[in-house]
Parts: sequence; C-alpha cells; structure tokens
Amino acid sequence: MLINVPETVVADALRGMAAAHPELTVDVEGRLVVRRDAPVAGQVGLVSGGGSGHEPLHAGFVGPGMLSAACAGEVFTSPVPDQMVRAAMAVDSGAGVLFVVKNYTGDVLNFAMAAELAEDEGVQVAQVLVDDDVAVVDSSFTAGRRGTGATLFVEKIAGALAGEGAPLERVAATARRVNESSRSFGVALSAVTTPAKGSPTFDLPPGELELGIGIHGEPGRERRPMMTSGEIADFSVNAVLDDLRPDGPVIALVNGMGATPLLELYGFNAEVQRVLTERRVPVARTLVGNYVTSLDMAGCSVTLCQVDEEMLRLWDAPVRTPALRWGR
Amino acid sequence: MLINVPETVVADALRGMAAAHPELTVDVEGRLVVRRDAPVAGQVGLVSGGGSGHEPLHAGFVGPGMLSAACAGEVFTSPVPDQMVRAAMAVDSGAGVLFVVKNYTGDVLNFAMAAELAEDEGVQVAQVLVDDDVAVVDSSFTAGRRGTGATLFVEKIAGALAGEGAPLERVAATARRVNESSRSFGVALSAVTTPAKGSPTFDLPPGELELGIGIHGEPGRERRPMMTSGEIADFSVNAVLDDLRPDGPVIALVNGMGATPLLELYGFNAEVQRVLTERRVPVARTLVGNYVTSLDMAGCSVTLCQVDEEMLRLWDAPVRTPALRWGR
Amino acid sequence: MLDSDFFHRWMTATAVAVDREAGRLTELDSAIGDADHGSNLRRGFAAVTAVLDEDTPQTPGALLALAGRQLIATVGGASGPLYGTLLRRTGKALGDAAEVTPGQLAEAFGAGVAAVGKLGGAQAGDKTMLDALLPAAQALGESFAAAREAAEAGALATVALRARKGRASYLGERSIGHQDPGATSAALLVAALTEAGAARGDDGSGS
Amino acid sequence: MLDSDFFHRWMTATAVAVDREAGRLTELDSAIGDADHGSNLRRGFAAVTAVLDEDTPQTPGALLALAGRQLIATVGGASGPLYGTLLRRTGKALGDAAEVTPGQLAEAFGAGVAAVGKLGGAQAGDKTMLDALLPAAQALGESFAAAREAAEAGALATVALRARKGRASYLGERSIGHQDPGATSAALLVAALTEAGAARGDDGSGS
Ligand SMILES: Nc1ncnc2c1ncn2[C@@H]1O[C@H](COP(=O)(O)OP(=O)(O)O)[C@@H](O)[C@H]1O
Ligand SMILES: Nc1ncnc2c1ncn2[C@@H]1O[C@H](COP(=O)(O)OP(=O)(O)O)[C@@H](O)[C@H]1O
Ligand SMILES: [Mg+2]
Ligand SMILES: [Mg+2]
Ligand SMILES: [Mg+2]
Ligand SMILES: [Mg+2]
Repeated sequence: MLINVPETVVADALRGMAAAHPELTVDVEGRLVVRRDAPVAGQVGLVSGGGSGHEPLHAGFVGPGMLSAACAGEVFTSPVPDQMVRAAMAVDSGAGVLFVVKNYTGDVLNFAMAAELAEDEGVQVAQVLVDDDVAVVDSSFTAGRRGTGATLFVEKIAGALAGEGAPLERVAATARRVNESSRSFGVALSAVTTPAKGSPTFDLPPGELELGIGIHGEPGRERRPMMTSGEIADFSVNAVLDDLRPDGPVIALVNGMGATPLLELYGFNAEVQRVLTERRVPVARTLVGNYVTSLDMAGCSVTLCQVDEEMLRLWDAPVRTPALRWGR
Repeated sequence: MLINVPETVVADALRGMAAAHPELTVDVEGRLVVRRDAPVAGQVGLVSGGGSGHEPLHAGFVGPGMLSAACAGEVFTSPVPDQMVRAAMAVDSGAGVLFVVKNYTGDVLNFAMAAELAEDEGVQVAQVLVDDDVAVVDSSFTAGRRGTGATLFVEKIAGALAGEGAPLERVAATARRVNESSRSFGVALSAVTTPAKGSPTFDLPPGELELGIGIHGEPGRERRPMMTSGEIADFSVNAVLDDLRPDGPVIALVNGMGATPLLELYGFNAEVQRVLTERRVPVARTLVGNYVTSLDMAGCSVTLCQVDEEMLRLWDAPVRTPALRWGR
Repeated sequence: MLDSDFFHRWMTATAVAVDREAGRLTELDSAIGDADHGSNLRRGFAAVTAVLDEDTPQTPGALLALAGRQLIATVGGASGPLYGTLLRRTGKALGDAAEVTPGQLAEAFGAGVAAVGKLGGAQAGDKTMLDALLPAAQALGESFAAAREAAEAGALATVALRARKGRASYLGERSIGHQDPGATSAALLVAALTEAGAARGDDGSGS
Repeated sequence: MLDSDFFHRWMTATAVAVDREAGRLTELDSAIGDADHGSNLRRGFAAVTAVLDEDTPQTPGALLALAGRQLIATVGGASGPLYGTLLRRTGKALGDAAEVTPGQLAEAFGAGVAAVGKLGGAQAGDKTMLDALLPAAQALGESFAAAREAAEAGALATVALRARKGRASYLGERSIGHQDPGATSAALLVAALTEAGAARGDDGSGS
C-alpha cells in the first residue's frame, strides 16, 4: 500500500486534496470538505459522507451542481455526528440541509444523531436514504439494501436541483425519487486490502469471482468460477432489470471498484449496452469510470436509474467537482 | 480480468467508448477515436496513440482543447502506420498535423513510417517525441528515455495552442518545449497482468517495490523493501528535481498506475507537496489521478513540468475530453 | 459500593483489552463485515481513557455519560453510536449518586442495553453485540464473574447464528459459522468489570 | 531453385512455429520487455498466411514484399516495422525473377538484415533480433541448416548480453541473464527455411 501508517491515511488524503483543489475548503482536522463559496444564499445545502475508501465518492463530488460538503470517516467507517453537524452548519444558508445517507447501520445511526443535533442548532434537516443494491434481499432478515452506485445519481440530480434554488422538500423528494428509480449490482474479481488489516479481507483465488458484493470488501452472496465480461454483464444487468423493471429510458453507471483498468471497464460497458439493447431498454446517458470504489478491489458494478425528463435535465445540468465535471 | 478473450480486448473497449461518448467518432474496426467535428478549419490537428493499457491516455484525451485523434494499438503494442495515416487525414484541415509520439522503439518506427505515408498523401506532418522518464539513463546504451506522464502535459498544452489557431511550427515547438521542461519517475507496488499473458509480468512479493518502472509492466531499475508514502515521495521527487533543476513554478502530475486507490494517491500527493516545499519549488497547479496507467499495476508516478506564463495559460485553457475537462 | 474510580478502572481495563484484542476483532469483522471493528474500538476507548485521565467526572453517572459521548464522537460506524448509547444511557440511569451498588449498576446496565436494542432495532439471536449484552445484563445481578461468563457464552453462541442486522446480514447463509465481532468486544467490556472490581476485591456480588 | 511456392511454404512454416512458440516468446518478453512479442508475431504471421493463401504473388520478390507490408500493417510494436522491413527489403532485393537460387536468397536476406540494422539503429551485441539475423545471413550462403544453427546460437548468446536497444535496455544490468525474445523469434523464422526446403528436398546449399 502507498501509505505512511494506517492511522493517518484519511488525514494524509485530505491534506493531498487540499493541495490539489484550492477551489475547495478542506478541514483536515475536522475531516470535512466544503464548497469554498458555502453557504450559497437561497440554496439548500447538500451534505453527504461515509467511510473513506470509496473515492472519489464523496469528497470528489463537492462543488457547484453537486454536494455542498462531504464528511470523511475512517476507512469503511461512518463519520461521527460532530462532523455532520459542522458540515450542516457550514453550508446552511437558511434554506435547510439535505443529508444524503447510504443505507448502512453506521451511517444511518450517526446521521440520525447528527440530524437531531443540527436541528437543535437551528438547521432544518431532511434526509434521503440510498439503498439501491439488489444483491441484498430487503427483508426483516437483513439491514436492508446497501447504498452503492445510486449515491452518485442522487448527489448529482439533487445537487442540480438545489443549485436552481428549489426548496428543501422538493430537493428531498426528488432525491428520494432518484433512489427509488435506481438499482445496482456489483461483482468482485479480487478482495480488498484495508490499511488497518494489511491483508485481503477474504481469499479469492484468481479463477473465481464473487457475485453481489458491496463496497466494503465484504464477500458477496455467491462465489463462482470466473466468468467472461459478457457473462458478468448478463448476470448483473439482468439482476438490476428484474428488480427495477424500467418502462422508459435509463442512465447507466458502469462503475469500476477501484483497481479495474479503464480498458476493461469500457469493454464491460460494451457488454452492458448489448444486454440493455437485447432487453429493449433505451439508454439516455452512460457514465463509465471508477466512481464508487472499494479501495483496491478489482471488479465492477452496474447502476441503472430510470429517468423522466426533469431528472435527465438535472443530470445534464452543469457540474464542477473534482471527479465529475461537465456543462458550460 | 474483466474481459471476454484477449484477442478482442481493444475492440471491446472501443465499442464501449463509442456507447459512452457520442461526442466522439469511434472507428472500432480502424482502431481510431476522432473528434466529431474534425477537421476543424484553420486548426492544426493533434494525433497521438500508442499501445492500449494506458487509459485514459490517449483516447480519453480526445476533444476540444486537446487531441484531435488517437490511435489504439494492441495492449502495450504500438499502433500500425495505417491507423496513424488515416487519423492524420481525418483531422487535417490543411493546417497540418502534429504527431505526439512517446519514445519507444515501436512507436517511433511506426509513427515515422506513417509520417512518410501521410506526407505522400499531401498532409504536412511534424512530430514531437516525448521522453521524460528519468529512471532511464539517456545514453547510447539505451533506447533513450521513455515517454510517460509528460505526454499528458504535451497533449494538453499543445492542444490548447492548436485550438487557438497557431501554425504547425509553433504548435510543434511548444510541444517540444513542454517535453524538455518535464521529467517523470515511477514506482510499482505490484506487477501487471496483461490479457495475453494472463499472469503477472514479474514476481513482486507484497513487502517489496520496484523503483524506476515504466508503463508497460516491465520491471524497474531496482527492487527495494517496501517504503512509506513519504519515502517514495522523497525518492521520486528528488529523482525528478535533480534532473529537471527547475528555477520557476511547476505543474505537478501525481499519477496512479491504474490500481492505486485515490485515497492513497491523494495521501501521496500530500507527501509530494511536502518534498516540493522543502526543495523550495513553487507549485502552480496539481493534477491527481489515474491518467497514464499500466493496466492493473498498483503504484504511482510523479511528473513535473516547469512552466512559463504561456504554458500555464495554455494549461488553464478550457478542455473537453472524456478524462480531462475544465474551463467554460 | 462502586465509586467513580471503579468506573474509571472499568474503562481503562476495557481499553487495554480492546487494544490487545484489536487484531482479532478486525479479523472477525473481516470474515463477515468490513475489517474495522478492532481499529474502531481501539480508537474509541483510547479517546475515552484520554479524556477520563485528563478530567475525571466525580460521579459514576457523569463518568459513563462522558465515556459514551466520547465513543459517539470518535468511533463512527455502527459500533460507535451503539456502544456510546450503551454507556451514556447506563450513566444516565445511575443518576448523580457519588457511589452506586452493584445492583444499581445491574439495573442501569439493563437500561443501557435496552437502549441499544431500541436504537439498532436488533433482538436476541440477530447475531449482534446484543447476544452478549442481553445475557450479561441478566447475570450482572448475580456477580461480575457471572456476567462475564454469560457474555462470553453469548458471544460464542453467535457462531451458529445467521445475521439479521448489521453488515453481516448481507451475507445471508454465509454469515453462519463466524463469531460476531461486536458480541466478542461486548464480552471484553463485560469481562473488564471483573478486573475493575478485583483491584479493590469487589466482585460485584453485593447489592 | 526456389520458386514462390517455396517462399509461401517458408511463411507458412514460420506462422506455425510462431503460433506454437507464442507462449514462450511472450514469456521471454515478460522478463525483459512488455509481454507481447508472442501475440504480436502470431497476429502478424497469421495475417501473412491469410493474405498469401488468398492470393499468392507469382514471384518470390513480390511474395516477400507483400508479407513484409502485411507485417507492418498488422503487428505494430518494434517487431512489426523491423520484421516487415526485413521481408520487404529481402523481397525487393530479389527483384522480379520467377525463381531464385539459394545464393541469391542469401544475398537478398543480407540486404534485408542490413535494412533492419539501419532502421532500428542496433548493432551486433545489442541484444536484439540482429544477434540471430546477422550470423544467419552470414551462414545462409552455406546452407539452410547452417543458417538455422547460426541463428539459434546467436539467440542463445543473447542471454549473456546487456541490452542496448529496445525495451530491454531500460533494465540496464538487469537485462543480463535473459534470452532476447526478438532473437528467439528470428531463429524460428530462419529455422522455417529448412522446413520449407525439406518439402522439396532443397537444403539451400546449391547456388
Ligand atoms: N443493528 C444493530 N444492533 C446491534 N448491534 C449491531 C447492529 N448492527 C451492527 N451491530 C454490531 O456492530 C458490530 C460491527 O461494528 P463495527 O465493525 O465497528 O461497525 P461497522 O459495521 O459499521 O463497520 C457487529 O459485529 C454487531 O455486533
Ligand atoms: N532497435 C532495434 N533493433 C533491432 N531489434 C529491435 C530493436 N528494438 C527492439 N528490437 C527487437 O524487438 C523485440 C521486441 O519485439 P516486440 O515485443 O514485438 O515489440 P515491443 O518491444 O514494441 O513490445 C526485441 O526482443 C528485440 O529483439
Ligand atoms: Mg465499518
Ligand atoms: Mg509492445
Ligand atoms: Mg466493521
Ligand atoms: Mg514486447
């Protein structure tokens, strides 16, 4: 690993972000990345965060048109309520703050505590829970579906709406609509090595893969002999479509888990598009890259979001963040 | 690996690029990626290319403000002259074409043949040879320094100048100046697995690293026990500075080799900035990310380019490509 | 009677145990979670002892409440709010007495554990820290040693369970056969009571 | 006399040998290069035989020139232009005779090898394909078998050399101890002459 010691990994990364991105305010001590121009008058603030190790999520999505602030936890560990409260107070212009929370017990509990504390400080807070991973059965037998790739869709689309000056209830409602319209499925070709553990979280021999993994180095639901890119696309896209059942165009995120070469990921995208064509799902936009990652995991995930005209317009709206940038 | 069969890896990736980037013209059969609006009247065309496996280099840098076209070779194999000739003819508006060639025997020979053939077709061709890697001693005992990270600087800055309508000689001269002002050094924490070979190109036990590696999975000049991020930054930045000896501000590219998590890379950037500060080198701009990669290699490289005011202005100029995007 | 020194010793003994067992906790979390439980709790209890060593609250209730707030402020993840709530609510239940009986502690601890159940929505048998905490709270009325044994037995018993809460639940059937990291650390917390008591010959059996 | 059939057989035999040895060539290239030499040449010679099988030029010169152009158009890398130039320039030197003597081939091959040296700027001892090609061109005046032996000996001798051209040169001292992939494939190309000749009992010793 390219690190000093496990204990300083997150602080080191934030120092490095500060040096590379003068357009952001980075509070290394407080583990916060904030838009330099926050709070923006008349705009709802968007705050997200979570364990580190998923970069560019979330700090790489801070900037005009997307997040107002991101809280960085330790590797794979939810941030603590203090961070979220400080973020909320830093970005609240009086229009309120939306917390974008990935559905993991830790994130849910810490953001819930933070919401209470922030309300005590006079900040109006709404929350959206992202839970898009169809590999997890959503029942009373689980902690519910994990929040993965759809987080990018929620942050981008809700961020664009907030940038237009929409009120908190509308931003929150749209964020929830994006989540409800999105599903993901992920596959690992290798395990993850966290700085704290220093060795792979599970044993995955070269000729095998894990289907239905999350973004925290946990094993998936099932292990199989290696599949081709085309077979993985069939399995993943079908898993998503069978749950989402879209009746209109989708945005596709073809996401690398961190150590998948872009060459392979683009090739995988070709197969994803083939399956979507076979299943007669029109694709309005496609984004390919390592966006919602799991440290050094090799693998990929597919997220589809069924969009209406407003969502597509907000997706296309200008965005200026370290990792996502387009328009004007 | 996330592939179908080794033989179709490059074609699959181009199909995937075509689907994700309607703003580019992708010729899958001909292995070409071209700006959709090429040729642009009055502008010099910028053509680059090389072996695949270094993505986003080069195809990810095609677009307004950077490359006009990129030729994709097989993995780690220079493209063939035909591709380069077709690229030159597709982007030549009559103002001529600049070939950006990384200094490898294969690229040099194939681009040289292509230049001759293109001139036969009536295209005026100039070439810039990128050779920035200080790990290779530039003497009659080697094939000369490898072209690595500086390629991004050359393509961005010369691309911006071409976009302003500068004539071929000026674009070529500036491209050469950028190369002469740039130096790189790279470190591998893991070897590369190419699709054709299917196993790592060399054995690198977890507790060791290779210093002075290129971008083709070749071993470096020296193997050492694992170093910290800070020690690697000391070694790399000093190697670059001792050769470059800048007396003014630099642009820094802190580059991941493909499988290095962004979290680690940003942390490494903090150490790179520390060394630059210690050595009193002012840093005008910093770019952090996986830009000039070597498939699934874990590791990093540092490229510094000493810039004058014109080069910095051209660096800051708007660019709209899949992998590099900023300004207006 | 248990004074604030006793509770200070409890937190210190827990910090020592967590530090010693951090590798094992992370290893367990790596099998069915995300490989951070050891470093999470090490960071948290180090922060707890740091703040207590600097400025020790004078009542057991205030001390545990401070320890809980410190866990919430430094751990993150699922275990931070849960362990933080456990100590905070136990402390709150102890009120502002300068000393408490083992029986009062047992009762307060029961309230703390109930708060954990309420916050996380887990029940006995869901393969969480509650599978160590609930039997421990039960046995704490008897003695520290009994509580320790109950917690350790509860933690061991999680091996056979299928997880229904937390990250391990994502694994479904594949979660069976592994010991729950949170139940394991909960047993360390409970075992530390014996150590804290031993320093003064207090075995927690009085009331 | 060697007619265009002979040269067609030469290319086919080379393609078969390269296909069979592709793994080994890539393995050698993996040690001191970039692990693609086997797949590069396999792709190239498959394309050569494909084009020759479809439409065989009627003179040795035209046939080799076409094979060379095909290599340049399909291989890429360093070996594409170099092997392409070798065959193209050998073909060019053979002129448009319908049949050539082994002596004429030896001379033309010498011209092809010289062109490779000029294009790549390498010399004997630089640890490249030239270390097999140069001695082979020398011995080709004698017989195919002599050329084959010379090429194989030359390829083996590259093990001890330090590379001064191509990717292996980046390794400096570390390139010593490994056989050069290009010299190894050059020996396959030269050995295929014997096979092409054997089909008609031609051992290349006539002039
Ligand atoms: N809903 C819950 N209720 C009670 N305990 C839980 C719950 N979810 C998780 N836990 C406990 O937390 C432990 C994991 O803690 P930790 O690894 O520190 O947090 P995270 O899961 O966020 O990485 C689990 O082993 C389990 O005992
Ligand atoms: N300048 C040169 N002159 C002659 N032969 C060379 C030269 N450079 C490289 N070679 C030969 O090319 C071989 C490598 O070919 P290949 O692996 O196909 O191309 P690349 O090096 O571009 O990957 C080397 O083993 C060497 O024999
Ligand atoms: Mg965690
Ligand atoms: Mg090559
Ligand atoms: Mg955990
Ligand atoms: Mg090679």
